[in-house]
Amino acid sequence: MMPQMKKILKGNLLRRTGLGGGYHLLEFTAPGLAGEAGPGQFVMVRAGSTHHPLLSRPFSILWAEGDTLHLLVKAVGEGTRLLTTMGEGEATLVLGPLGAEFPLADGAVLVAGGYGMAPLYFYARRHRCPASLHLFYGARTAQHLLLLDRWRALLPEAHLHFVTEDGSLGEKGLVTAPLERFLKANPAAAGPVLACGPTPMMKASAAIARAADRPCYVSMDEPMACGFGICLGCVVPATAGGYVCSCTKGPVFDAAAIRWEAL
Amino acid sequence: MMPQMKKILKGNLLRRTGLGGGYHLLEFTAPGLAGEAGPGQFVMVRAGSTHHPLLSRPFSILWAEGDTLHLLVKAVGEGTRLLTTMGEGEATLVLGPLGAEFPLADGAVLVAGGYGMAPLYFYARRHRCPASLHLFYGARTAQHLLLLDRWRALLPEAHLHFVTEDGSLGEKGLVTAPLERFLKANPAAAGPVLACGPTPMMKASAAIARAADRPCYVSMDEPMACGFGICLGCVVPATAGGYVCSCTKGPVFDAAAIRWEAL
Amino acid sequence: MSDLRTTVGPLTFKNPILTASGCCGYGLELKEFFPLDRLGALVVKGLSLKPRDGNPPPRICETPAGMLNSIGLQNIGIEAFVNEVLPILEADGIPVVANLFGEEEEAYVALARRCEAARGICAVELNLSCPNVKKGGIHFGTVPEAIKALTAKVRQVYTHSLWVKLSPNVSTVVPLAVAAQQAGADALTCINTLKGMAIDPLTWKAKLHTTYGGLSGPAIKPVALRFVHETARAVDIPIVGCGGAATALDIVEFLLAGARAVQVGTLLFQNPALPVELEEGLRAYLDERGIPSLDAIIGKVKTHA
Amino acid sequence: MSDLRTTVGPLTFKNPILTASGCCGYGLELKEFFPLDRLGALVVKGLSLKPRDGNPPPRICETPAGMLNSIGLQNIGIEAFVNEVLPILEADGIPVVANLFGEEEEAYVALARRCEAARGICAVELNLSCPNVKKGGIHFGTVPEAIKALTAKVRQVYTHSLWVKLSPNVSTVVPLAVAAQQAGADALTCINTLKGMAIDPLTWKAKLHTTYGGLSGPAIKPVALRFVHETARAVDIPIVGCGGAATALDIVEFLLAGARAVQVGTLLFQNPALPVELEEGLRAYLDERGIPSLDAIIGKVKTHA
Ligand SMILES: Cc1cc2nc3c(=O)[nH]c(=O)nc-3n(C[C@H](O)[C@H](O)[C@H](O)COP(=O)(O)OP(=O)(O)OC[C@H]3O[C@@H](n4cnc5c(N)ncnc54)[C@H](O)[C@@H]3O)c2cc1C
Ligand SMILES: Cc1cc2nc3c(=O)[nH]c(=O)nc-3n(C[C@H](O)[C@H](O)[C@H](O)COP(=O)(O)OP(=O)(O)OC[C@H]3O[C@@H](n4cnc5c(N)ncnc54)[C@H](O)[C@@H]3O)c2cc1C
Ligand SMILES: Cc1cc2nc3c(=O)[nH]c(=O)nc-3n(C[C@H](O)[C@H](O)[C@H](O)COP(=O)(O)O)c2cc1C
Ligand SMILES: Cc1cc2nc3c(=O)[nH]c(=O)nc-3n(C[C@H](O)[C@H](O)[C@H](O)COP(=O)(O)O)c2cc1C
Ligand code: FES
Ligand code: FES
Repeated sequence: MMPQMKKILKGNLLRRTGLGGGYHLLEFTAPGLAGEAGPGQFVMVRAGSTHHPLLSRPFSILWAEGDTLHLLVKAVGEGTRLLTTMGEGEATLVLGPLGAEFPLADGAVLVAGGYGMAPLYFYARRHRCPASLHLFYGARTAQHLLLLDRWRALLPEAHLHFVTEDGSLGEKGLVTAPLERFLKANPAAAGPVLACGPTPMMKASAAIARAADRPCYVSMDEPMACGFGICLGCVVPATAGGYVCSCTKGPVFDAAAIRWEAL
Repeated sequence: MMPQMKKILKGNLLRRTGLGGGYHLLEFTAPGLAGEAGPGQFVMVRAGSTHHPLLSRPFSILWAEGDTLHLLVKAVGEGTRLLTTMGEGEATLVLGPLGAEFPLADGAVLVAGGYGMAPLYFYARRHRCPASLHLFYGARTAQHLLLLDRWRALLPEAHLHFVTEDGSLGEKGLVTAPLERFLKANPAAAGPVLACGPTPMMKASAAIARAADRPCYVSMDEPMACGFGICLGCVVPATAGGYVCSCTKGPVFDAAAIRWEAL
Repeated sequence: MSDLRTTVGPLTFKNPILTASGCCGYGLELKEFFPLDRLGALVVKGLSLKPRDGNPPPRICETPAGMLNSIGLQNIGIEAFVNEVLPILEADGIPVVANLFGEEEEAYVALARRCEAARGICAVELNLSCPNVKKGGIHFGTVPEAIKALTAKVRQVYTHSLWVKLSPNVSTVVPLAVAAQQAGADALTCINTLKGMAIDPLTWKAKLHTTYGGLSGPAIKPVALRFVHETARAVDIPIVGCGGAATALDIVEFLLAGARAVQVGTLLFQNPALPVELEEGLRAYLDERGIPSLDAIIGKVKTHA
Repeated sequence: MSDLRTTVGPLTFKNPILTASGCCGYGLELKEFFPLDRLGALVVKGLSLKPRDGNPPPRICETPAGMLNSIGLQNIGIEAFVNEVLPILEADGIPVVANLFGEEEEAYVALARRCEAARGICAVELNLSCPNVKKGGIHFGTVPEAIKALTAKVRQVYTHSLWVKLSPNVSTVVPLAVAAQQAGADALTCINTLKGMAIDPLTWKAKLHTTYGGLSGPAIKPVALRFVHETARAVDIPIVGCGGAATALDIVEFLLAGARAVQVGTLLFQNPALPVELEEGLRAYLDERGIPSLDAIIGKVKTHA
């Protein structure tokens, strides 16, 4: 009999839906785990069943309800290739929920890039008043902006700011430009900026938020070997000196706690 | 453009049928390859798609016709586990046909153990007069004696000698006992003994055939890294001295060419 | 039911499954996944006299069936460990092995002295071989005279079990193992990580900030087994195996090669409750075969020659 | 279209993809899978003065992302190679590198002299490091003085390209690399196999007849890259990389680390037409990025420090 004091589960793949652009929606049954999860938290998922790939992969929780865990997975390398070709009904190891959550606050400004949208969607779903939120969501092309219907069902259309690098949907360029304009145009509002996406995007968002005197929280995207604090591999340089683990102290950090210049 | 001078193919899994006892029937589309294959030859099949398992696995050809290659695969380790859980429609690398064939001869006496039955079934199917053949087929229990209907359709019932270790089908014991009785009872017949199965069984069959003055051919079961003669890993000690590769000079050998005492 | 107990010199462990240093923190995170007392012993993250920040990221990357790390021996320092962590571990009743490293002999001696005075440490393990830190001991681990001198000095101040952890980045291990034994080591741990490197072919960047790092995981298991087998035949003191163990059959493989206990490292990252599975798997292996105790396996590999 | 040509000292190869010794026979079997002249060069199975039977089976086993071998340097001998095989290879117009080994310096010298006289060999590669044969050169490969003496003696009788293949089973490679360069080597091949072992936990038998064997395949790639990077910075002669290369991106990784050519070994067993795929993949990589030639990549890894 194996004692289970924290959640390590055989997650069974319930459904796998291709979303285009290399993205997949994976739904796992993960009894017990799903119910405890909060927005910003992640799970470690084992890809394949042999010695290679060896380590589990971190994925933000997109949505969790009852016994079901929803992940948004982009196929980028071997691990995500194996995960996004798993057969429905297959089982794999799922560890979690892990890490720190985004602080729930009215009027928060969400900044999402790529799969960084996942924890922010969970945030909006869990929020007592999603209509108070704004979303700035950027991607390469329209094809890479995902689950827009679901977002439209949560936030007023005017609060949805889509940006694409090729201009195929919404504003053309990077998500930081409309974010900056928005914060400048709303100097009195106090909602925090919550960013998740590529590191340069989060770094820029943090600078913009600071300039606008808004609190800013970011979800760091560091390579992880364990996900629960024992390998010390996932560190980010800390303003307080030294390094902090992004799996246990993060992945969600107060942007002011990170020594961005050392990243 | 990749030139293909010998057969390396993306074999597509057409159908996978569990036979019980850990055995599976795998049918691949392998255009070109299947048509050229002869009984006793084998293919190297890649299991999985990552760095582990690394090497392809050798499997005797059970049957080949048109573009379809049939294998009988027993799940014993990681590679065969991955192969026998492959999804239908999935592709993998198949290399072959490789190695030497069993000599076609009337009145041959087939001795099969476990998955060693595969090349002998191919032999019987390709034979111009299967009714002249005798089969001695041994396994642990009745559950491990496979494709009996197919054998019954090929050989007269009286030529089928089934043996199980637990006596659950046919004679109880090892296949070598009835083989020895049969050869003694038919001293005038000259058909060769063709054996494929565990090494001790083949060694015993070779000794029994020699005592009965019958030619004997065996299909050796050595670990192989390449299957086509470049690693020198698959050798068996040769009566002529030194070692011979069982992938290129075998797997089917004249039993007299093998230095059994050094095995 | 089979007896899983093993002895490593004067110490008796309830089973041969240990954690590897640097792969289990100080046990506090693992405690949330399984009761620590299911372990034979806990070998904690390498400790130095002063706390250390470690190396800048990136510190880890995956490689075929393995991983590279260059954590840079980040740790809370011996004082914080003894004062804050050790009491918690002691309450769990779990044997603790303190992995120690320093930049000169005096540091090792001072660390060992502190461990001698502390309650709840059953052995110290000298890390002479960490390839991550420029002066983190690599010179101690490759020269027999250096191993001998260091081990002897620590031996003078430390009366409990003294383990020396060997590096695989050497030409021949036997003289190093013999040197450690002669200087009074109670056991040898084989092996630490292999020195390796990886490059991102898309960005052209070294995957580790320090360029070189330590290779661990199943990829190195054949090298680890070879070191265990070679040293077990060369010395009389017990060997603790380490390197790529992932399954109960891997534990059996290490025992057959001559290890009296086996540390599990990298695989804990994949599955933090693995030690419990290994213990149960090993018990089933022994029970099925009617093997009464580990001494019937340890060192019993059959070679062909 | 990018230029895939590379030079290794005085030699120019049409592309940097070479075979590794012992993993391609003498090219005759590979010829049935792809036209050999698609290779940069063919490095043939290690040759000795007399034919050798090699070791008894079992000679190979699989390990995590790798394999162990102890073939024991079975080969047809230099005379049969020169007289029977070389003419066939010459007709294919493929550069042939003869990998040589012996049990004493005189054997290497005699082999090199025979290669000097033969037509169609563009380089010899001295295997100083095969861990399989008890006296198969292991002592030459771990001591700088031994490497220096041997290389210098061969240098005296061999005027074409002289490559020295280094063993990874050493504490520090730099003195060994420098010794080979000083004695007149034209290039260094990094690396041969790592010494390892495996045990069948069900039968308790060593998986190799010789107990220890050589570890190869993707598992050792991080170690191979480290040796390439270390030696490329320590010597002025070119480095030929070898160890676990499996994909075109692996070739790029070796080039970035400093290799001017890359030998592919174990992966040929899985896919004998791999060299053609690697050449095409490398060409696509360069073309997509507008990289005109390999010199823009070789040694260009960006380190953090
Ligand atoms: C807290 C956290 C949450 C995440 N959430 C999601 C999510 O919701 N959906 C999702 O698709 N992905 C998410 N990721 C990223 C995901 O973990 C990686 O894409 C995955 O590990 C890649 O594995 P792989 O084997 O496919 O690629 P690999 O073969 O490991 O790598 C492929 C390429 O991606 C790069 N890479 C790998 N991991 C990272 C990383 N963490 N950051 C930047 N580059 C990397 C590699 O250097 C390489 O170039 C998250 C990561 C973290 C740390
Ligand atoms: C010429 C030839 C024809 C074959 N034909 C068939 C066939 O038609 N059907 C079939 O199911 N199998 C066949 N085999 C055996 C098959 O190749 C092995 O079962 C397979 O390679 C095991 O791979 P694995 O990864 O599942 O097991 P591994 O994890 O590699 O090994 C599992 C266990 O099996 C043992 N083992 C592995 N390979 C062999 C071997 N060749 N001989 C004995 N023990 C071995 C290992 O030592 C280990 O104990 C054939 C082998 C050869 C050489
Ligand atoms: C992330 C990481 C950190 C490590 N830190 C230490 C350490 O502090 N001290 C030490 O002696 N070994 C350290 N090691 C080496 C391990 O203890 C072990 O020797 C090695 O990883 C091989 O075992 P494994 O393959 O089971 O991981 C570390 C290994 C890893 C992967
Ligand atoms: C089966 C086998 C036989 C080998 N024989 C030789 C040899 O004769 N001479 C030699 O220098 N290296 C020999 N090697 C080592 C390879 O040339 C190469 O250095 C090593 O395998 C690492 O490369 P890889 O991982 O690409 O295989 C052999 C390797 C294998 C796997
Ligand atoms: S991922 Fe291991 S400590 Fe954070
Ligand atoms: S399997 Fe490689 S030579 Fe036979």
